[in-house]
Amino acid sequence: MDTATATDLKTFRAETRAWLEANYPESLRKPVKNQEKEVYWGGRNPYFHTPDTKLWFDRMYEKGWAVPHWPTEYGGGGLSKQEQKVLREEMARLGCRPPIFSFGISMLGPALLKFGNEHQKMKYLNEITAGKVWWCQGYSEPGAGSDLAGLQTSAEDMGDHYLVNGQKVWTSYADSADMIFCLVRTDPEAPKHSGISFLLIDMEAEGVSTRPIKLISGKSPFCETFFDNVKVPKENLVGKLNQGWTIAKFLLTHERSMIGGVGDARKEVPLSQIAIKEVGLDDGKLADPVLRLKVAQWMMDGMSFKLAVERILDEAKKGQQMGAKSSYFKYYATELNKDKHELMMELGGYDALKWGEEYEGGKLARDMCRTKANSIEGGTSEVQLNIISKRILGLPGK
Amino acid sequence: MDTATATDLKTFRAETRAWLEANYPESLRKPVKNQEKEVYWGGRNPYFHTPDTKLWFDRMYEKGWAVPHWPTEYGGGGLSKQEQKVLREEMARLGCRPPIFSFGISMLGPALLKFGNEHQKMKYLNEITAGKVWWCQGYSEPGAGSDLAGLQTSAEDMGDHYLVNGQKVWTSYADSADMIFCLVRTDPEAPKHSGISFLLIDMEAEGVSTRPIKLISGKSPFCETFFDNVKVPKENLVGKLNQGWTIAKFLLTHERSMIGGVGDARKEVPLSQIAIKEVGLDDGKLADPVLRLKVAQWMMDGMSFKLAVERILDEAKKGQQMGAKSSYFKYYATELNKDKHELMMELGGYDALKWGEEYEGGKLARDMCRTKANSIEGGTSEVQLNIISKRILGLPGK
Amino acid sequence: MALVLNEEQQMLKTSAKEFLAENAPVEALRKLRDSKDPKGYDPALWSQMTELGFAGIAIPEEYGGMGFGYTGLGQVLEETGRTLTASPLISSVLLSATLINLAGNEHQKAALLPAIADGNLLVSVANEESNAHKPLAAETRFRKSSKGYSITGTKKFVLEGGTANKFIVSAKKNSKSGLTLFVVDAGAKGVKIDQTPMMDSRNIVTVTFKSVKAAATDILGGEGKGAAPLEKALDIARIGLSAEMLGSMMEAYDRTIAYLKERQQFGVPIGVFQGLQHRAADMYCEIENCKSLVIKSLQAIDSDSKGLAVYASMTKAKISQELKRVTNEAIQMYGGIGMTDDEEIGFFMKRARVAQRTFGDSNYHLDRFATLNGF
Amino acid sequence: MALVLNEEQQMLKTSAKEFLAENAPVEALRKLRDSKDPKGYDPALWSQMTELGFAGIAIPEEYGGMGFGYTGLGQVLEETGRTLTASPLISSVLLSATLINLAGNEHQKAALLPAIADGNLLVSVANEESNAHKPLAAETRFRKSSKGYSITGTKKFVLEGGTANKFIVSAKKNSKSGLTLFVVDAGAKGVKIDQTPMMDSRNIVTVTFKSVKAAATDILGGEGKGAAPLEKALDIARIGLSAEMLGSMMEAYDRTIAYLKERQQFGVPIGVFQGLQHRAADMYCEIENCKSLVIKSLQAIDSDSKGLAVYASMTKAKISQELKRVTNEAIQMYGGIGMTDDEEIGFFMKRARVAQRTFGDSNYHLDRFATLNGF
Repeated sequence: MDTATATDLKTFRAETRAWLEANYPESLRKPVKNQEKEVYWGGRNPYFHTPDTKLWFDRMYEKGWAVPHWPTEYGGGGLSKQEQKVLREEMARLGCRPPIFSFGISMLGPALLKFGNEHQKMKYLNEITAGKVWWCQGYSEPGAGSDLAGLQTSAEDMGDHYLVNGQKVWTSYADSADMIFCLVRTDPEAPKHSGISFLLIDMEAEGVSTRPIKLISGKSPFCETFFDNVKVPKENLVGKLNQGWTIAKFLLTHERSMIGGVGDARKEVPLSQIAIKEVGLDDGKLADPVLRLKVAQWMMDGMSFKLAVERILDEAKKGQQMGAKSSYFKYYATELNKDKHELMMELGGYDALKWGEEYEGGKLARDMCRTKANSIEGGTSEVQLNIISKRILGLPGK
Repeated sequence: MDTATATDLKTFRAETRAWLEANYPESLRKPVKNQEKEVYWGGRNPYFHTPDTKLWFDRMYEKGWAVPHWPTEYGGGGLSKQEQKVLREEMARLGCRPPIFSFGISMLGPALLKFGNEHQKMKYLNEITAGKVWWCQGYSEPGAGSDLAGLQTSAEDMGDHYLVNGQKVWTSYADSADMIFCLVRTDPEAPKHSGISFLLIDMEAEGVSTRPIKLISGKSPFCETFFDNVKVPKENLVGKLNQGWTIAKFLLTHERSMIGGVGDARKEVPLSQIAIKEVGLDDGKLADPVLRLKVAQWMMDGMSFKLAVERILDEAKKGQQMGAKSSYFKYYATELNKDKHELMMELGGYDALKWGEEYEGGKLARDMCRTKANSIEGGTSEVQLNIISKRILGLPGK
Repeated sequence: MALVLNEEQQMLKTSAKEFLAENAPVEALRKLRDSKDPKGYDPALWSQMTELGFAGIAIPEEYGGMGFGYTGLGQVLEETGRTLTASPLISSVLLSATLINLAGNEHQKAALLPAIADGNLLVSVANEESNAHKPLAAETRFRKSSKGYSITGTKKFVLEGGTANKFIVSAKKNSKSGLTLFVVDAGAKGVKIDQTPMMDSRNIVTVTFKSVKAAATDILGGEGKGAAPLEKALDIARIGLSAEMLGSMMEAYDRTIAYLKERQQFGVPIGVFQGLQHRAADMYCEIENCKSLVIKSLQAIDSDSKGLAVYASMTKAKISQELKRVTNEAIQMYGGIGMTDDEEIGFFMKRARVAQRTFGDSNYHLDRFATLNGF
Repeated sequence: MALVLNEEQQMLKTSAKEFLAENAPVEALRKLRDSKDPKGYDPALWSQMTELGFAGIAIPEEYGGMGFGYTGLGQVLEETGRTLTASPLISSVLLSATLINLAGNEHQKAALLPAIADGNLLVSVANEESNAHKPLAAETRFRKSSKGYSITGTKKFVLEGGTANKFIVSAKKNSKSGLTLFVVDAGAKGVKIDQTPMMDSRNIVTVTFKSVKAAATDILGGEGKGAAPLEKALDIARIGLSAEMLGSMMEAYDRTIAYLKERQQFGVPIGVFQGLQHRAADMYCEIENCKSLVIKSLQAIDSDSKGLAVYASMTKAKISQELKRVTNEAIQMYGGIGMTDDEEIGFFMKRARVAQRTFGDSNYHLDRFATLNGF
């Protein structure tokens, strides 16, 4: 239980509401069309879609609300959980856009807060909250997919610096990012999980280059990132040497529940409505009897999963451990989402087969293709099933 | 190609037809109600359902047609493949019952023909064709299910005999059989596949006892069979010492295509007819829209499998190897059969839940329960999938 | 409402679990079956259960019950699913008492509910007539005269019908009129009961009513007005039965996982095989989904949700699908041992098949779910 | 008839396989796509294919074809499925020539079929109008006057419509009359073509007919008599397209199995994992089933079987289901690499989605299969 009393919270809510009303720019009070363009991503070469986008970020940053849940010494808002909830609710009430979208906040921050030294926290977290640096993530490598710990990118200790060589893949927005947080091999002799470290690398350093990856759905934010004799200061090591796997596992569990997309389904138009619109009714029943049952089954599966997430979160509030259940969320949510997009294609008929413009989103066929990665990225469905088998069911390994 | 000319075959057909017409007893020219009771099973204490059952067996045996495809020196008919086919067709034409049903013919015979010595062939095959001995099979053990080679029943070399100790399970009709063909461990030190031998044991020998097994479907022909210091003559070893695994594999492949029940579906009433009768039509469509699609899907799956068996047999005639395809037949046929019985339960409504009398067959619920073993006996579905993976697809093992 | 049990419900669940594990393990069902007792349940056990108040959990306090609601009753049912305990809970308490409470007048409720709550009165709904679930399609007819009513027709699949003291019979005046519900004594003249063994060894019968007399005071909810309360009571019963099925599903699953860890093949426990692991893990996910459906739907009854019918159909459909799958996978994973009558796992499959079909199977409810959602 | 190819068919298959592997590998489709050529196929390749006689395989010898029948054509289609070769084979040869042969009079057949067989004339059937497959639901209307016919309406999903020289347009006189098929020049006044890119990079268009003139001699099969030959031609096309899809399925599968042997993870090829093995083995079984459906159905065309419609629906339904599954599993098993455009496996999924839907998807044909079987 947080310590804030109900009265305090009430006051906080009133103040927050008034402040947002006064400070959220009028011009942003409409739906976002292109998330990637219209939201501020931060960075050394900042891009603001409109002057009001900048104004909104600046006001929120000043207030400490760019990252309301981080401590104030790192530029955060220092809000309690209950206050964070109030802020979220009040922002949602007014339809406020996030002031900034940043992997620094969602992915690097938690690692630094837990494993970084004070210098690193002061420097990097403050940069992130101020929107000054765009971070990207360098975990995967071409040879190592699910076998993340099989990574080969090496960081050799050269006395005063590390010399990094190797290649990363699936680095989102590496071509826009200023810095990358990486897993690198620092001890090639050790068992594979033990020789890995967590390193921060400047993308402008000599020897770093990137190449965008085109997906089956079209252009993508993903890149390959190459390190060719890149010198990295030793102070850029996070945590202890060869402790990288612990940090990575911590972040992966964190990421998994995000990719699971838990809760996203709530706002959506029911599939039955789409079905009725696209296929039509015949004597009160969907005109395609097979699709009718597929849609009904999907809705039942989807609703039961939504309720399961709700229940498990309720249980967590009462103190029960979530544990490896994030693997269940990740697995089931991504499989549901793939099925949904296949169904949307079936409902969409001939028109759904049109290939539309690249990079716009919202086109059925491209979206369907893109969803195929849901069950691959952030740990494949097979890996999630393995985790459930071992960590939840306690089935024996080899 | 067999050597018989078309003219020879035509003559053979005419003679066969005439002989069957003259010799197949009138009283047997009606459908079998209870296969187990009405067909002759052979044995030291023979049971014939009616005098004509005996007459029919005696005539066929005399003609060499109790086992038409075995060599004449072993009491068989020595017929060519083409002649066998003619005989089958002519028997089917008249609705002739098999003169005898015997695991000796279907299971032990092929092993003896391939691996037995001349003495064994002369003695045992002639006994089988004459219907004098009822054989049962002793492979499985309680501890070793899919891991057949993990068997523990031991046969110790005592100089002039083997001393057998252990327990077999799933020995069909062991309580009626005269002899059992067994896999036993003759070298406990050898790697597990290498220390197994194929042994023939008299069920009347001292120390052999049986206990019937009740299944979830009710009574069953299965037994547990116990060997407690049973003395077995050394001449009862088939093949070489410790060669038992080779013989077992040979027989298992043989058995697999039989359990697959290939071709059985042809005579059956289409599931759609049963569905219409049980559930009824509503505006030309099955009144239950979900069952309608399940039945349609099952029929499509079933017909496509039936055609696949037909095609693969046609290809085999043209010289293509069947190889491990028997695992595909076994896997798919048994899964189809289980699904079919589940569907029959769904079609059968409340009445299908009645538990009827034991051991009669034909009761929906009991039959459904019994089909659950289809994908376990004769190598589980999982084992078949492993075989397909390794032997057909060439996927690597551990 | 948070999808968790409150303390009262949690206590009820715990006490039911302990009581049933002690007094009614699966072995008890085997004994009952092997004794071929046509009652299909153990009266001594039933009286212990009623002493613990199980029969009155969802019956309002004013009518002698505990007034704990259906979420509470669901916990007891779930535990009876784990032990496969046969009892009149489903027929008399879950369905009949609910129907009486929904449709009965003050006098009827006062007369019947306390007796059900203390376990002495067993009531069973005699409604189904065809071979499939068609809850409102009664062909049973009644005639009305100055002397009262006379009911004629045949009812199938009457749960615990062989031991019921009273039936709630649905009948129509003619093919166009609404459904009327009569409370009739099982011993009344013209009532004939035919029992055949069922695969779950319970007592489910066919009841023939031949010119059975009833008075106006025996009508529940008014002449021609039985359909609405019956449908609602059925929805509640679908959810309650789903709770029982959930218990069976979890128990069959838990036993299977334990078996995977214990059974050795090829020198290792079979649970190491990824082919089995992935199937087990996928079932784990669906069971989590099913748990949520059940608690949400139980709460929907207690909060008198407008979405009750949708919840009922969704829950009964999905639980039926998954229970079928889990019990089938259980036998496959147990292998030959699972096929033997000596092993208890088969009892779960047999009970599952009957429960799947009771109050509508997954086919029925998938179709109904679509219809209720307007497509 | 034995479910195996005769020597002639086997030779045709082998020569198609060799030719396509050499001249039209999947890489050729990538180039075609990246060039954004609206034709959606390579005319130079097409002329090589027609030189080999591919366009005339199923056209009777009297009309300039090879008269090898549909089992032969199916072998070529299967091979084009393996290489994802885009060509007018499906639209002009499989569907249009078949329809002309079934419905045309002597004069029409003599005029059109030889030109299709030598590859110079491309004909496309313009029939679909709504967003789903409704083969007989034309809203396109024609008017008849002393000067001839005038056709107005809009046709969707016209295969290879952007490059067709002629269309076979279906139209009705009024909502109650039968379907009439007209052969119309693509360049005729009032014909307008709209092309949007499709996910398989092929050329599928919408064609608007605005008061397009036609003469009585342009009618195929008589006024109001188009439905029967159209349905039969569609059934044949469903089977022929299924042969193409089978080729794609086998190729995607073979590549996936090869990848499972090659790709290393955790120090072993991923093909050792039983979770993947069992899925791969189960797909193997279904592919064997699909192969049999295709050859049986092709033979059913050539033997003029009465069961043609049932075979067509069963084959198209099941092939569509399994192709979807195999292409999805392929990408999942390839993992991240399968998601990249650099890897060819994604092309199979994209072509699959279009082919699945062409001439009716699995939903349509599962329903039709039940209907054709009387339930």
